[in-house]
Amino acid sequence: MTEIQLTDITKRFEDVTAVNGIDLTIRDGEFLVLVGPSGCGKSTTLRMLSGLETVTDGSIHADDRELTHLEPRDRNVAMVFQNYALYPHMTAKRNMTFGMKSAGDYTDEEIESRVAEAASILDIEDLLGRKPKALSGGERQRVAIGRSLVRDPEYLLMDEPLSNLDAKLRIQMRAELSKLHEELETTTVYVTHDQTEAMTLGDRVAVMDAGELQQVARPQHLYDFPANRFVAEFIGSPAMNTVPVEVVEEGDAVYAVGEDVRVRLPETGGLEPLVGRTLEFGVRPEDLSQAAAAADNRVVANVSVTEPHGDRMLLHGDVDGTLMKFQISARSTLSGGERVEFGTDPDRLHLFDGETGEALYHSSTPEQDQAAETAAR
Amino acid sequence: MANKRSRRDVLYGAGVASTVGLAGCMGGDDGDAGDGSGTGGEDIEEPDDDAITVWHAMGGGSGDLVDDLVERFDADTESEYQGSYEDILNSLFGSIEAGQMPEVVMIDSLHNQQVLDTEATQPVADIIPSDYPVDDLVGAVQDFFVVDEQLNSMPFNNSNAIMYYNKDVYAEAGLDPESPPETIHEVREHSEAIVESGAADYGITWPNHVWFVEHWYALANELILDAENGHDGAPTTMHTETEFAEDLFTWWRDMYDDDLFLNPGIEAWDEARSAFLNGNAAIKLDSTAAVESTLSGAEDEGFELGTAFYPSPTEDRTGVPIGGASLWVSDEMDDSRAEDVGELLAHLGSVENQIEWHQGSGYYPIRQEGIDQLEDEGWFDEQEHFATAFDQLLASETTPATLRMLIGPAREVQLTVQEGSQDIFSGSVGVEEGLADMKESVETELDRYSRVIGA
Amino acid sequence: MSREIYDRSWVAYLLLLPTLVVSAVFLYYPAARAVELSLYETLQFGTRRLWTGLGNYEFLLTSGDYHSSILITLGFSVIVIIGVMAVSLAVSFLIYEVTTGQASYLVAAIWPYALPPAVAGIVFFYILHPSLGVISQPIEALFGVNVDWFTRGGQAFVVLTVAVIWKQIGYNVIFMIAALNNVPDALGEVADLDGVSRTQRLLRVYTPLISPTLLFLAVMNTIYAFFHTFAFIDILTQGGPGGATNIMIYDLYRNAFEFNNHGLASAQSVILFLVVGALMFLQLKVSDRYAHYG
Amino acid sequence: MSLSNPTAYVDELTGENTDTDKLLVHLGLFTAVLLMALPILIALLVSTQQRGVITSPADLLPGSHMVHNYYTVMTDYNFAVYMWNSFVMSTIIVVGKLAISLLAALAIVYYRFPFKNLMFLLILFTLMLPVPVRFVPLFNIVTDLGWYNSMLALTIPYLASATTVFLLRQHFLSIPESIVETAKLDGVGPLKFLVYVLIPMSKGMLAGVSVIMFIYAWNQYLWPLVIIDSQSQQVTQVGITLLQGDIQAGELQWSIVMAGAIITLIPPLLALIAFRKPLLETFGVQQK
Repeated sequence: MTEIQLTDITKRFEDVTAVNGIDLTIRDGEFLVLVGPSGCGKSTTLRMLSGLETVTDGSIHADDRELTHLEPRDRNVAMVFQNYALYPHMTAKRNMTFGMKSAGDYTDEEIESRVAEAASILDIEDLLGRKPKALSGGERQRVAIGRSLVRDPEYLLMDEPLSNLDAKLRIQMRAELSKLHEELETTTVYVTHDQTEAMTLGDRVAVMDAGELQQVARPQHLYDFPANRFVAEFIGSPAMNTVPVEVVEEGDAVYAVGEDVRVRLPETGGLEPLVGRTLEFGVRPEDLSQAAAAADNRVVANVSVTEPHGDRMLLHGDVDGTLMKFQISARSTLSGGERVEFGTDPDRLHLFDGETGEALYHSSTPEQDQAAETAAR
Repeated sequence: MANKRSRRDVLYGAGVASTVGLAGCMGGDDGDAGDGSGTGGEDIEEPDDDAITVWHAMGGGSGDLVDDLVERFDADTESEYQGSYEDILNSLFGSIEAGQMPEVVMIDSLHNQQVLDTEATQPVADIIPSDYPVDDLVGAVQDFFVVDEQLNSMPFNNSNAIMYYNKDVYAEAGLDPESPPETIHEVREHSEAIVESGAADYGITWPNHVWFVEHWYALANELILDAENGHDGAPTTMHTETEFAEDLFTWWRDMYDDDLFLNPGIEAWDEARSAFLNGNAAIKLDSTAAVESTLSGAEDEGFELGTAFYPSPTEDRTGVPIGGASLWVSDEMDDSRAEDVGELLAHLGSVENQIEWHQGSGYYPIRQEGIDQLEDEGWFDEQEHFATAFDQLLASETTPATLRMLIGPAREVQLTVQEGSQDIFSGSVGVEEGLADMKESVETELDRYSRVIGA
Repeated sequence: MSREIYDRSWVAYLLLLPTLVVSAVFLYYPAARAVELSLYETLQFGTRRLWTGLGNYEFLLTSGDYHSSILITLGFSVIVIIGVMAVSLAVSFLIYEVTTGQASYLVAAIWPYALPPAVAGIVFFYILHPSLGVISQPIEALFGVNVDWFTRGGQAFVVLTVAVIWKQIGYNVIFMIAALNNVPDALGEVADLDGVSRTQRLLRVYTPLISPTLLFLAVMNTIYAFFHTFAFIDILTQGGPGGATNIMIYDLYRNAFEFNNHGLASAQSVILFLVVGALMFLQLKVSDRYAHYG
Repeated sequence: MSLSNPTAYVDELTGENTDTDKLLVHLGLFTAVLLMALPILIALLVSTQQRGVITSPADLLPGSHMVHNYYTVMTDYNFAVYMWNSFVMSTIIVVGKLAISLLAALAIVYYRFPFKNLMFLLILFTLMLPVPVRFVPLFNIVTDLGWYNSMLALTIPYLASATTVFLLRQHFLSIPESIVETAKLDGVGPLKFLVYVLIPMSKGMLAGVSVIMFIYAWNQYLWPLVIIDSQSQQVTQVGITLLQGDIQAGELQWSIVMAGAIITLIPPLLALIAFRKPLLETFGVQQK
């Protein structure tokens, strides 16, 4: 069981900095998801962990052992690739054992028993004699995972392993991966660009953008207390709305005010310095409702489009020249051109610095355990 | 295993010889006879370092016979067909370069100068047994191969060109089958009669080969090159700007223009032969070495064959060119090996073997004694066509013009003459212009050769 | 590149060693020696030589025969390339279009690729011999010409070109079929739905789509026309008549092996090498366009 | 599979494809392939006759001497020996080329080393040095090595192959990166990677390349002509011209020459037909 420590990891390709000074600890037995848009450096980080990519600066430790410049084979790591990377000419079993035989540290009996064990965990005993061509996408995925398991790696890396599966299978495999990890408790780093996958799978989620780590936290914490506007907009679907407002103190209350916006901000202790500034006011579509509309909790939208989703309806409306999304009742009769007032959930309001994107204010405080997790930056 | 099979091949090859035709190698004197050579019944053996290796350019039945003659001398000899005379020359250069020159190599007389210039050979006079009667070589042969009173290379296969004609076509055309043309002008007259009568499509055919041009020059006692065709130093001038040359090539061009001459192509021996045998052409000019195959071919096709002297461009006949291929020996041999090789050459040049060689191939024997013996036996009376070549040879006078060219750039000269002729008779250039072109490129080559070899 | 999973340089060089050694000993060194040889006038396989500096080049560049040889080579190449590609494209497209018997047609169209040039030459020589050829008479009857390519340069050129094109069709068809198979079916189907005629479909849809292959083939066919046709010429026309088929490679071959003039032949090979160099440059340029996936 | 069989097409045409357009396509194609096959069909017919001197198409009938002609060519004219030599030569060239090109392509694709692009260019550049360009010095080197007249001379100089290295490289580059990285993660050594991963994953490609190389080697003519002077070592391409020479020397037996031509054509033709599918794939790869 292993804890991985990344210290100031940097990767430069000629003139491009792909990963810029990341510090990150992956806890023993943890399932950590690295998420971010394409090109954010998440895959590069994973590949540095595997040893497939060299590290330009910084160091990687597994427990007390330094891995930074070790060859992959000396790291005792396993990796599952997006396209499974199964050898097409080998049977499932041979695929699982080929690497072990290369490593040469195992006796034949050990190999047999490990394969049997992995196959039983993954429920692929019947598929061992088949070649990849004769396997379905999901089955190939299992074999690929099986291959990584038989070597009993110190840590396991997964590079978008579900993205080649169709939507239904992906959801099923997601659940199975969670279950598998609960059983094995292998330290796992999982890369995806899909925030839903990140939220559902990760013990913790690390959000990356432009080669830098934006925030590392439990999924709910990320959702509720995004460290910056990037995280706020990246996590959650549809994305969080942001609209420029003036922070105004009126009487003993502080308001976010725009032409179409007037929302009272609950005092959490950090508002005072923000008064008088123009900031980005953030609120998620699901935290807006017509019912909550009131004089000091009011966002007025000029409806442009409505999008029925079956269980709900998404309304696109113009607020102070910014397009915002609102989640409304599925059977609403609102239509384009109407002017509608919404109110917000006062516990779910955020303010971000317009320039840096940094979160300056959340309308509720994190609970104790969340408080422990400060933004990694 | 190769040995076992090869023995059978030799035997089988002898059998095939009658169907394939014994005259495996036509135009023995000329530069391209070896083109018509092959591998039938060839004795294939793994290379054996101890064996005396003989390379020759005789294909078909003649090749088998050479192999047989060589092997009869000693089992430890290796006789191998090497392709045409040009192939053998290239192979010789290659083997000298590789330090693996065979002991004995058959070289066309046209290439003698180039072999001399390799400086890798020695005069056979130095190694043949002292009792070998060089004096008994046929006079014309002596004239050519004895240089500075010593025999440079061992003459072996010698032939000249004669005229073959189809007596049936002659009769059909209303010509006298027993009066073949004697001059090229008569050739034209006869050809006209034949074509007009419809007895054959064409009057005459022969391969476009320099050897035939050499025959005409020799018969007219005209030198092709100065310095006595190269026998008196390196030549520098080609004699094509003469009235004789212009007349000859004008005749040739007109024969072609008037559809009297069937053009089989450059060095196209087989096409000429098959055109003659098929009855497309009534007359062909060809080597004496083709007697046997032409005769059997005529029998197959069911017509009566006639042979006669080569038609002359002039009323007076001086002689036919003398040359032929000879055997050259390496100078990289120790004394005992050289002695063996000398004895092998004497064996090949013995009366008995030369008679056999003549009867099997159509080349004439190089030994006067052999000719006498054949005459005594009445061979020439029985074999009128074999006699034609002899009579023609014996009727020849040796002059500088009848000795074949002895020049370094032989192949260039050969091709230049052949291609130049074609340009002329195909009408792409006038006769005068074509001959001037020929002269210019031959002289350039002569000059280059002297310059480089002298360096 | 992340495929570079090994990084012991000496092992890499060890793996490359056989190829590099063979290339150096049998390709580069002889080529360099050929350049050296081109500075001499030679006889006897180049064993007798006389320094001439650039004399051989000067001779070639001022030789009318060599100029006409270059022109003939260019004309010959252009005709061969266009001819072989037009025929092959038509045949390939028809094979691509048919549904029944496709496999048999394919085999029937690509087999000349396996044909040894010597065999091709001999067979053509035999069937088209002016006076003795099997199909000479039908051709004379059909087209009213007198088949006589032994003396008529134009005819010799035509016979040679036809033989050379014939042998190369198989090679082109293989490439073209492979390329056509790579074209997504939907593109052809769309054109089909739009009612585009077959000829139009070939010219407007498929030809542009497989143009990288066509470009590549144009280069390969040029190399073929320049280098790999000398067996045909040797057997059929020996460069004649009157130099009508004396393309550069045959002229070189003849100087080397008929005339024993290896110095001059070497100079010719250097010139040819420069020509091929230009062609290879073109090929690399061309392949760059579609080799970037790797 | 053999050359098109006319009756088969008629059946196909009268079957479901009644539409005239399809008929025309088949007609055009059939004419085209027939014209292409014609010279060899004539050669085949002639090879069955006694002498094969044919000047009109009316005489083009199958003869009764097929067995005799082919037997004669194989025995009397040494084609059995030539064919065997050609076969050995081609096999050595194919296997040797594949072996050393696999190693070279392995280095070029999977190794990081200095001057890599230069090395690759050096290999590719050899395409510009065909035999005629370097003939004479090549001859000198080979004879200096003492290989004159030997199988070594026929094969070793051909082993370096820019085409093979290039094709293998292209193919290796098309193998998914992740598979390669899996091997690296597992610590699979280069030779094991080559033998257990690359070669099995390149089977079709190797078959295709082998056919190309086999045909190329089999059709070599000029070099054997010059470097081999012993008939026991000679190859069939030179054999066919020797045969032609021999036939020209004797009475015309074109039927024997055509039998030799057909025999010489058979091995590369069989290779092509048997491996046409991998060949198509191989050529497909080259285009990418």
